[in-house]
Amino acid sequence: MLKQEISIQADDFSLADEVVLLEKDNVTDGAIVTFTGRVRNNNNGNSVTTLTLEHYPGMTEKLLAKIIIQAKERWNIGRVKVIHRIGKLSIGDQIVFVGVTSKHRQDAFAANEFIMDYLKVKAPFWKKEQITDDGQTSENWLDAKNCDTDKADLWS
Amino acid sequence: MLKQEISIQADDFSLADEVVLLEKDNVTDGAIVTFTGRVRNNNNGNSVTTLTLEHYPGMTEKLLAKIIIQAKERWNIGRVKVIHRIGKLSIGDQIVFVGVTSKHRQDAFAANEFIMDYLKVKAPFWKKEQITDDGQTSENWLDAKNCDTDKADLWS
Amino acid sequence: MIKIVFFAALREQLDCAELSLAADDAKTVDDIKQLLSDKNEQWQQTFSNASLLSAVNHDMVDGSHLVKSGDEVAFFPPVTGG
Amino acid sequence: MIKIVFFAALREQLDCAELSLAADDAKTVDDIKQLLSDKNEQWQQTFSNASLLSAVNHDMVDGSHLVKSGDEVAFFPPVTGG
Repeated sequence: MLKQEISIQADDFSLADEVVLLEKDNVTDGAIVTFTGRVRNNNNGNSVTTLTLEHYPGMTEKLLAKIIIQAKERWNIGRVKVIHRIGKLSIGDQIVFVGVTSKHRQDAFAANEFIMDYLKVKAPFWKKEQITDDGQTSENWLDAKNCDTDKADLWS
Repeated sequence: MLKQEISIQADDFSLADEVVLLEKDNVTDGAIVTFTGRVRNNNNGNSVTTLTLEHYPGMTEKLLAKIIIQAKERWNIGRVKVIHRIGKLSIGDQIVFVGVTSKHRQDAFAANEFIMDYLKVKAPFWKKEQITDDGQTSENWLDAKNCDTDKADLWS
Repeated sequence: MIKIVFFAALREQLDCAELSLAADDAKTVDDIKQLLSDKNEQWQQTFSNASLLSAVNHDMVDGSHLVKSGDEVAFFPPVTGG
Repeated sequence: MIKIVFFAALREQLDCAELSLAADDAKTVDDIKQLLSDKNEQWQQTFSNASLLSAVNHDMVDGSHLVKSGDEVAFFPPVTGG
């Protein structure tokens, strides 16, 4: 079955629609785990108003495909979907979705978390925050967090 | 905020509606992890047609509440929802939903998996399968799996 | 009186969902099990299953747990939800 | 020719998204970095950042990776997606 496992898009996505696709004609996989990441209203104590997401077209898709292949080699999973949004996002907006189905819930949980951990440290996305602080608006690129790198290392 | 974290119900549930409730007016939790369990079409090689779920009213709710309290003590999580269906279910039907929000994805993943692992071995639900094998229909209660008990032990 | 309830396969094997015992007849959960086992061969066989679980007032307990009048004591097989 | 692309904070610091180099000028990714650093003080400072990452034809590589004509070489800061 041909299916689109990866989507990099400016448009919003519907968790419900994605889950329908993951479950459709799929009676063997009793477990489905989803992760959804959204824009929070604060980061390091500053008040985030909007977020701009940039990526490296071509490399992003290639890297996410690699991560999915690795996840499938490691765990007994069925279907996978990864969506990452780009462009300007507001507080509460969905940024990222990972959905994994499996016969076994452990595999669905582990593969989903693995994909998110690797996406965080490997996939070429960059976030720029627009911040309002004491009425002043400024912009800055987010720094990578060491804890994300450490967490991805746990899987190796 | 008063909210209904646990629901034992015969009716189906909507993943989308549950996620809306978990995210509503919740701009601090950037991560949401959901688990959905559905009736598979086979178990140990037999062909399952339907499943009947029985529970111990009162004890179920008490136990699930305890599991949620433990998860909140262990991880920095926001909102939690646990739904478990009872009664007669068909292949592909949703059985169980666990949704957890958090500021940090690790906590949302860990708490969700913890709740599912404990629910599996502690919550007083019992499944009876209606099986068709060579045209013969029979019924039998599922045996508990040792691997579930082992997995829950990992958290202690 | 102590209320005794049975679930799932256990309830079907015993063909009984619920019964009552005089509180004076049993001090512990194990005492109740013994009383029920003494009923007849079917009950004895059912209660000889080591994997049987017990709860008192909705909390899991072991056999040495003390029971008193007004308690609800439940017996059931290992759980299989989720 | 080798195509060089820059992303995110790096692109803004350099005020440059893309440029080309003659393939003869550089054997490795480190050679390219050196050439770009030599441009001026701003570029030197930017490329002295040890956390800078590089990719050739969409695969992450280290500085010793060999480059050839037709390659797309990318430089960018640590990623912050998800």
